[in-house]
Amino acid sequence: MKVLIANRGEIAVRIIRACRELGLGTVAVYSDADRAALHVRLADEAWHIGPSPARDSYLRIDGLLDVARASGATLVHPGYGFLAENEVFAAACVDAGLTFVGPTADAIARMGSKTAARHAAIAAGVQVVPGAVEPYAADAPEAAIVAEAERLGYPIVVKAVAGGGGKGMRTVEAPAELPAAIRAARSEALSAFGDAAIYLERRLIGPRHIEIQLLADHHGTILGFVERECSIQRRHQKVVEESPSPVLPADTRRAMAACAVRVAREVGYTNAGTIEFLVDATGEFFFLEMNTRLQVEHPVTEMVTGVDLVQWQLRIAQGERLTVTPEQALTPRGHAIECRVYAEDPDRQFLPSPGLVRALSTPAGPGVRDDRGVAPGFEIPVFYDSMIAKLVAWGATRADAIDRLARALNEYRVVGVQTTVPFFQWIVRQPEFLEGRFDTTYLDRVLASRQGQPFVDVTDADARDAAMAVALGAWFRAHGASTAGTGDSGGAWRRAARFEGLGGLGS
Amino acid sequence: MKVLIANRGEIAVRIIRACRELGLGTVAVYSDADRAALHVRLADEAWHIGPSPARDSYLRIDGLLDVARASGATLVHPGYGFLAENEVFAAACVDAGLTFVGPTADAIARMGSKTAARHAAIAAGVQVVPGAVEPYAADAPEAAIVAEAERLGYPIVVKAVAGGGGKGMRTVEAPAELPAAIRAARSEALSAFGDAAIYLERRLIGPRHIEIQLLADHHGTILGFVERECSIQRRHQKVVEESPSPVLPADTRRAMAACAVRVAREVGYTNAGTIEFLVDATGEFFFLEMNTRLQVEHPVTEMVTGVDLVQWQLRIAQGERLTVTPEQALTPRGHAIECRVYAEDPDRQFLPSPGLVRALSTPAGPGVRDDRGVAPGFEIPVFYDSMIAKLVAWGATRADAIDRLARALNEYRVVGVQTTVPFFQWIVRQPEFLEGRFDTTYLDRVLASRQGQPFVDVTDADARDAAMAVALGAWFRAHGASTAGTGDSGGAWRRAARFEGLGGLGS
Amino acid sequence: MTFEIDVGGRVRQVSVEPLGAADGSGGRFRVRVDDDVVELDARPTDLGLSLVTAERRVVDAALTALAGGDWLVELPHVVVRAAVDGRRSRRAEADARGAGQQRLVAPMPGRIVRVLVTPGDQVAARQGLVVIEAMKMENELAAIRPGTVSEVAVAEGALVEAGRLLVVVE
Amino acid sequence: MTFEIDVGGRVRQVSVEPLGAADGSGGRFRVRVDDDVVELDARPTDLGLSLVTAERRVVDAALTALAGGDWLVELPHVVVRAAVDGRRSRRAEADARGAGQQRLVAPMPGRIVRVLVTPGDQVAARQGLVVIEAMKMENELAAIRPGTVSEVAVAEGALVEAGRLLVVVE
Repeated sequence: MKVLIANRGEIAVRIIRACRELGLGTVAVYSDADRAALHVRLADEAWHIGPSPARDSYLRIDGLLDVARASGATLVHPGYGFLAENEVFAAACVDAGLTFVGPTADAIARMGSKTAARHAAIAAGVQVVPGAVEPYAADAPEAAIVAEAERLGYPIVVKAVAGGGGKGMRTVEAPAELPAAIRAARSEALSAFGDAAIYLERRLIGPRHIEIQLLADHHGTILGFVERECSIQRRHQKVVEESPSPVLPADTRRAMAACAVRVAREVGYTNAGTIEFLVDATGEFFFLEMNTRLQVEHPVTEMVTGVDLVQWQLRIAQGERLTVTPEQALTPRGHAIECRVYAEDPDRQFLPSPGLVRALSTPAGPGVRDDRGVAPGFEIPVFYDSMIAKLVAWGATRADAIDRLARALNEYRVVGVQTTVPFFQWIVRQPEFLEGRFDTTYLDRVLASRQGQPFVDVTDADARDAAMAVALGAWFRAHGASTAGTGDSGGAWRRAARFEGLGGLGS
Repeated sequence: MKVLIANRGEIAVRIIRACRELGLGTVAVYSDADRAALHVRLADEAWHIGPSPARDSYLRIDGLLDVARASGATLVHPGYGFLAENEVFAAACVDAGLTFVGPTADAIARMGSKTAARHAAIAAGVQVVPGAVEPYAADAPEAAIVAEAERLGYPIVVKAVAGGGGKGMRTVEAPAELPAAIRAARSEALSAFGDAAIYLERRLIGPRHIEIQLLADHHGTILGFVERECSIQRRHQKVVEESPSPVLPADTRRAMAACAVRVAREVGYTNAGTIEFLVDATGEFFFLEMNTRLQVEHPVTEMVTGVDLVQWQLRIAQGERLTVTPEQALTPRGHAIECRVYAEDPDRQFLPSPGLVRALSTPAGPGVRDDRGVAPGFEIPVFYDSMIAKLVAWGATRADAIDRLARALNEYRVVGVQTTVPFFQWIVRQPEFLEGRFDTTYLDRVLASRQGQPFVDVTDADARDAAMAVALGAWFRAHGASTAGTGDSGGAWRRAARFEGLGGLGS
Repeated sequence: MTFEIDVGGRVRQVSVEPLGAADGSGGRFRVRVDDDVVELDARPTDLGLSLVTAERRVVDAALTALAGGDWLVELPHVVVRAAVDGRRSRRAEADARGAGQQRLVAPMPGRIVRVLVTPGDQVAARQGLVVIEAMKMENELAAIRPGTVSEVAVAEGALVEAGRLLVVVE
Repeated sequence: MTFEIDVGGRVRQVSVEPLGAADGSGGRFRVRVDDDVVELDARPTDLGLSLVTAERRVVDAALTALAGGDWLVELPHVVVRAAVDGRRSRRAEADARGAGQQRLVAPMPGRIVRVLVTPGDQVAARQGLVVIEAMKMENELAAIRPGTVSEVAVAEGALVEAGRLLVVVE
């Protein structure tokens, strides 16, 4: 039996590994830019599906179905992003006689509309974040939205109905900012999801983003897992996630998991999904939305429960019964923290840093999980998300996990492109992070207050070390030694160099 | 506070990581051959201690103490091998005012003598493997040994009193082989341990090697852990270890752990240690010996219990109280299996394969622990043990762990030297291994019966793929592309090439 | 060999002299940093260089040689940008000089999502000029210093190559 | 370019012809293996080559070019030794010919722990000739085919370099 993996990067690698472990064949797909990508190299088969832009390759439903047919794949795993929450794709797979590794197209459609999802939560008796019940179409007059916002009260959040991953989302502090925010959210939503519809939600005070992973089989079993805390966000994008939450009491965990299971049951949910909640400063929790797919941050749950979520996705899709017990799912052993490693320069406002990975050394050893989608020699394309890897650390306690994460981050080396590793080295030293005192506004606030101050504090001794290393590196280069970063390797490298040389403001 | 790490390779790296996580400074040492070794690169400080042969560097107590003094290290971690079970070193550290991360010199001396250790076990009321109670000195007449062997009955095992790691050990099936075995064991023991004394033990029928990890603090707490099964051995050397054992009943585990704790208490043991037992075909267990140090295979215990043994070694040495509960220590979550990756060619009778690691890609992703001591560009020296890495896989069940291990092994690539990875790929497919039906004689028997047949079954399709890859590799080399294995990089590479070209039998 | 190495605006004179048998595969070196002379052991690695100083301190540096003489040095806890031989990094230079024309170029290929200024606008330091979409993110490119927009060279929706001039601030 | 590639004693004629824009950074190739012609996509990687065949099968090969024309090819599940252009691997040759002189050389630097034969001894296939200690292991070096020991070139205790002649079996 073969699985078509309709994705790229680290999540395609993750799925390939789960397939291998289950004895399933793996069919990868790739665009022009990804011919030498790690997910291609690790798969049994790899099919070219078009030019580099995602809309011409990873988002082409017809092309993917052609590959499934030609390769003889009978299951399709969409990963996250791309077509993972596209009900048309899920339905097209089923119509083509394929098994879609995910919920039904109906469930995707229903929960994909943020407003319909709110209705489902309300029907399941779960409290939702206060806000507008109905969405505003692309051409709904601004005045009506402004009036509704006035009624709900500021601060308010403008959100894309089809949204996800922080796209098409704007927080508005005062009425004057609302019209610009509406325009920005609509434009971003249209370009990201092809749907400009938006809605409004009240911004809670001190909100934490805490979510419940679900697994649901086709035999009526729905399981809620120990929560994930995902409040460390930059521009509504999660950057650090952990499980369990540093603050959630055990009874709240059980109540939240029970609510999540009720919502899933309400919509006849199957396979893996996640219910996101906001928890306010008083500890009350509110349904926020459902992600009808595997989450980026699923490894932290796997590490504290020992349950392989991706294997279970594949097993459930093949009709197996869930045998994980609620106790296993809800009882974390230790603590796990994930950092999303982006090819971005944290010292230049997180500007993307695509280019050639000239050399790479990822951390290893006890309690470290290295989920990466790149290998040395790969040129990180400009066409896709800049997340190149996830680093997850496990420890017996949260403090142990942080110490281990800090250790692992110091071992991380990516030669050729900038990554967010220095930012994570900074955040693991912040008192708010160490003490678990943060909400979803924390990171943006502290970043704004830093006024672009670099994350890496270069002492005089560091500068001196760097100067010596550079001089010696130049000496070795002049003497014919090829260290990873000092040689020259043709086109790809020159392209990367051009970016670096021209980056940002010239003068 | 700084820790002197009196070792090299993967275990030095392992200890450095534990120190980092605990906020302790790390002082590495290196011989000529190890200047660019990974443990040197990862440490805070690195001190040269002599020429490449271990006796001139890693075994030089005076040099190590000089480094401790000069660097200001206050703790000394010996790792395993080298001076780890040398009571003179432990005592010298204490005399120099240093904290030796391990048991007292007395405990090392007592348990280091295999015969004295047997006495201690008997005193603790623990059954020992039937055999001679007293050792035979280097000059004891063969006739006396032969007579005692006759009394005990064949098959019999000749063992070095100071032994360990299968060195100075010979199994003898019939009286005629005994004199040669005695000579071989004495010679090996003398060269490995500087002590030619030997003793005799009866060979049990269908013996499994099962061992209990211990942690003992300085406040009277001694903790026994869930067992490790280490019966997959080649020439008395463990090659695959797992926890828990696939066969041990839970009540035997508790009984065995209790016996292990009693032995440790009998000798006033502190820090980490391991009691090895042999379990016969009837399920009865017998004390075999004690290892008064960290074991190579400690990661499998860490993975199923979540307890960091190396961190605890350091914490105990600093006087901390053990806070791990017996329940945690004895209740495994899931199953873990370790493969010792050697730089050896399994298809040439496991002949060592030192040389330049030109490129390296180790497995990653869920449930995989990569403990390695080498990086690309490092030249594996001929002077030390050929183990370059350990690969450990965890799964919710033994079957899951094996599937994951097989997946991970297929991801393993070491360009430049041969490794035992193909052997492990073979063993994870053997019915005896899959079903847990093996004892310590299994592997040698099956290897002997294979008559040198290669582990890797090269099909015609594989050969065709290889031929295409080589032709294309040659084409790329001719066209100036430098892939990892096709370029040329000076002296180190040429030295490695010479070995390969001349290996084995010329004609 | 002697180099001028600029880290964060401070220029050091660094000279490198091999000792004994040091060659392309490494060895001992005498390194002079301004007026200090140190001896150290240096070896090329898969990532860059491994140094052990006279005090036995380990400096395991990953090195990336960027265009225009800049180098990126990754140490375990810090990433440092350095420039060799007088070619101080453009950014550092722009930061340091604190005056003159600012020419905003596209740092990567992408799509111009929004142009936030028009010619004649007064802009403050760190004020956004253009939003470019690349790697699925909208990235705001900002002015470094205050000034007046003298030219806007792109329109919203344009696809631009890396290096393309976007905005000029005087 | 055409090569003779020997894997396990079977020699294949393999010719490589780049198609279109294929160059040192990879592309499509027409590869003829004996009488079969296949088209495939090949790219250099950090470990060797990544191939995608016409049937979309992935062959991610780690390659080590050994001395004397031999290559080591690591595929996910198998390691294959191959020889290029008539230089069949010495070992394969010795195995295959099944006759002639066997010259046992030290495969690595080490210490001769035991010499197990004397000149004139008859030895069986796979019988041990010499035990060498290296990497802390004693390794028995054995005859490949039966024969008579004609020369013993080392003594017990000797330190030998790689390539040093140890024993000759006729």
